[in-house]
Amino acid sequence: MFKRITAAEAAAMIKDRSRVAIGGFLAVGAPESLIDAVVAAKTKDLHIIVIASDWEDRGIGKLVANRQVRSAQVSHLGTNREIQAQMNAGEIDIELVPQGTLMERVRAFGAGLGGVLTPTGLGTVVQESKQIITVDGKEYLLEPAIPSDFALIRAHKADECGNLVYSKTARNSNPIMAKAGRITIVEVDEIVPTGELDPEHIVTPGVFVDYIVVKEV
Amino acid sequence: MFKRITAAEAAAMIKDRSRVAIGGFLAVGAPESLIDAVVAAKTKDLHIIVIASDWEDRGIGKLVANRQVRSAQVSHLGTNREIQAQMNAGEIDIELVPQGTLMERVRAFGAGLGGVLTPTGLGTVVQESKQIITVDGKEYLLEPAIPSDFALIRAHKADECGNLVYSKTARNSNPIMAKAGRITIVEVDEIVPTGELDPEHIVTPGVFVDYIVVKEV
Amino acid sequence: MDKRSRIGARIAAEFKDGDYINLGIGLPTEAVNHIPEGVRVTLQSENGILGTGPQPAEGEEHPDMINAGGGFITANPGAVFFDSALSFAIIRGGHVDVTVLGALQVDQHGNLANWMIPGKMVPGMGGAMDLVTGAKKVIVAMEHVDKRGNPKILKECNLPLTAKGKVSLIITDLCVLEVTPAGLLLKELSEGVTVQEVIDATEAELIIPDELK
Amino acid sequence: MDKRSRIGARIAAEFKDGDYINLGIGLPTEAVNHIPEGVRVTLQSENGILGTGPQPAEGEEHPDMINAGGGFITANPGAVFFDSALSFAIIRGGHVDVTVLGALQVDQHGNLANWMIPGKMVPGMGGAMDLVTGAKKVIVAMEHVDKRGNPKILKECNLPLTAKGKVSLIITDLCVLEVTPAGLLLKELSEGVTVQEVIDATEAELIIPDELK
Repeated sequence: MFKRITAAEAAAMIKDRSRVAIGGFLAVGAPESLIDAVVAAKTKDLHIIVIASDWEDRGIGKLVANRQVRSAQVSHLGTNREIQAQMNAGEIDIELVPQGTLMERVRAFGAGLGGVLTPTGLGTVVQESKQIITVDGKEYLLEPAIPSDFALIRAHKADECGNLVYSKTARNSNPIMAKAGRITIVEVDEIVPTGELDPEHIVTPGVFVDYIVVKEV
Repeated sequence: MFKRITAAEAAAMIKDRSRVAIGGFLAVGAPESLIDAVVAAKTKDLHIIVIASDWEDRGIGKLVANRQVRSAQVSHLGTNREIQAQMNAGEIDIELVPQGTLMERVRAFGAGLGGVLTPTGLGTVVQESKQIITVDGKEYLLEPAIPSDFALIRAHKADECGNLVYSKTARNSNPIMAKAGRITIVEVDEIVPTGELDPEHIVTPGVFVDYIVVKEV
Repeated sequence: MDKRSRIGARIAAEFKDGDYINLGIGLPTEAVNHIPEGVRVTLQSENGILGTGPQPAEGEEHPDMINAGGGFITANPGAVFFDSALSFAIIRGGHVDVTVLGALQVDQHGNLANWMIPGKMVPGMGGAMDLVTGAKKVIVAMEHVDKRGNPKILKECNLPLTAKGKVSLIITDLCVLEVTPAGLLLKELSEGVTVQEVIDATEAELIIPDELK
Repeated sequence: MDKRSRIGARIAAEFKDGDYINLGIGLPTEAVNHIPEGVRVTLQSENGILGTGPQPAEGEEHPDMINAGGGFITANPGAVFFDSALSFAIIRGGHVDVTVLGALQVDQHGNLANWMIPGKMVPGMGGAMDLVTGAKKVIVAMEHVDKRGNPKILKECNLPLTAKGKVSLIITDLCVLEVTPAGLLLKELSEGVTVQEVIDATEAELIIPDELK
């Protein structure tokens, strides 16, 4: 069962060098209160796992601008000049991962799987140093699960059992990362009484949720 | 976009020796109208993919009793003496697959993946003839995707775009198999006007649905 | 209390407030009737529900509401329905705190066999292999000996395994055994049962702590 | 019609009634303004929506409603929201009928490069590698030459590939090219464009059918 905490308390749990999966797509669905708290906590040398590097002043861009990110697994940097500059200067290690592959690798960790076989990236630089496995006459890349110490995600509502629903395209990577954190911390708009969310409509069961923060920004 | 057909028309598409993934768990959520139509069509030598072998007179048990099944990938036979008898007599080939592994292998096919790495079955007969892969110091079995020609599934409601919602624990394997059929045929209680299902609550998007049959039994 | 209730109560004593629990068919389900006051647990059934409630009253059964054993269930407030892939992501991903299963055999290495007797009975493993592989704590709950009085707690399982070295606790009508790196530790005796009775009914070597000698 | 509209209309002419379509950022999205009457298509955006509707009126934007390019969108009746794993199961699983993407380079083997220029620009592949790998039909839509007038349609891509041999049609301001096992087949010329102009603007060898000679 989850515990309700503040964003600052959440940030205090995250130590330097933690591996942190962060929800959102171009900062839509990003847990901004949690990110702000991590910025305030000045946590260093984070490894982040995120779909895109967002903007300099939104989403995980704030962590990059504050030079708290040592490395990242990410599929797209195009909207954030700062992360590209830090990458070119050798200050941040970037593993570019195709978006679908990134989602499967994160999902795999949450589901207790060691990885998946995907055709995506065959014949490209993505396959460098990866094992190629043939199944049923077709080649696939072996893509290992991506572990994370913390998942920081954004949902719309939680009930008192920690069950979550999302809002429109702000859902994106959040339900996947929710399942994949060793510790999952969720930022929500509100916590509603149990029974208010229909058992058929809940996207993320509370079993995956460790802490909930009601949004502060 | 899906086409609405009858159960008999659906059964007529399924040729002898087809590989058919069939939804349901102990026949709850099984597409009984579709199964009855396949029984009536006397289709032979089917390969079926199903969580459990149900009962002699419910779910896929009816296909087994009618001797239409040549082989099966299944996790549990305990409720169906007939399938055990046919297996012991060498009349049906059974691959027993752990339930979670079975779901991931079916999901993988639908998601265009070649397979997954799972720890389940390590140190058991399940690992016989399977490749063992080490990721991050931990061993996993390489479990290949399970292809299917048809998925026969059961949902509660469809809208006119083919979007699906399910009923309670009758959901089980149905959304997974819906995504995994080369041709997916869905049996529903009713087709409702588009707009009646909330975009946040739809479990299976219509993109996966080829044919819909309104239940006949 | 009869034998089944005693085992059920002993299982339930392992549950902590807030735990997510998966109970196998048969004897393990007896635990739900003995959950201690102040301990709230959430029951998962691998066919696709978290928050399984009590059996419905006769006539109140819903055809789409079953547990993994096929029995009719209800849903508690806060329950969630999901598909089988998510259900096993919960299980394999290590989010189930305790799973309790029956056994044909269990051995001193924590190996479990509970899904087939070659040439005789092949029900299949269903979700058991994933449960035993993924759950944080695996408890075996069973009668100490089989119907013919033969030991089920062995030096080495000789039936096909469900999983290797995953069992941590064995609760029977006679006693409670903990699987330790050194072997099976006799933790508790049921009322009226002697150490010698347990030893006689067990093939595996037992570690007997001084306070029970 | 201006150049962009012409390309958009030509892309849209490839759509069939009932198709599920994913359009890349930029030029490809121009196609939505030219979908032929009687053709109903469903647009997917890989961040997690099927049934993307038109851009909202100013002031009507919802902060949680964007497409994969970050632009505000609406949802058509029958739309569905889902997570990114399901979104890419749709894509990688072969359920997208047509994807249309821009290119830095494309070659006569159907190879595509559109995600990085080493040492210069590394935006990342985003969802493009999965789209090109999984979609039933991959169309490249772009200006025939780059801003300096250099060919982008090459014998062999020299930038890092997005995927190997997956492109089947190239639609530019000058012409339409089909990728065939024998090479690039000139299918159509834009109004007022000569075969020689296409040849001059293309590094790859072209197969010129008699009727265009």
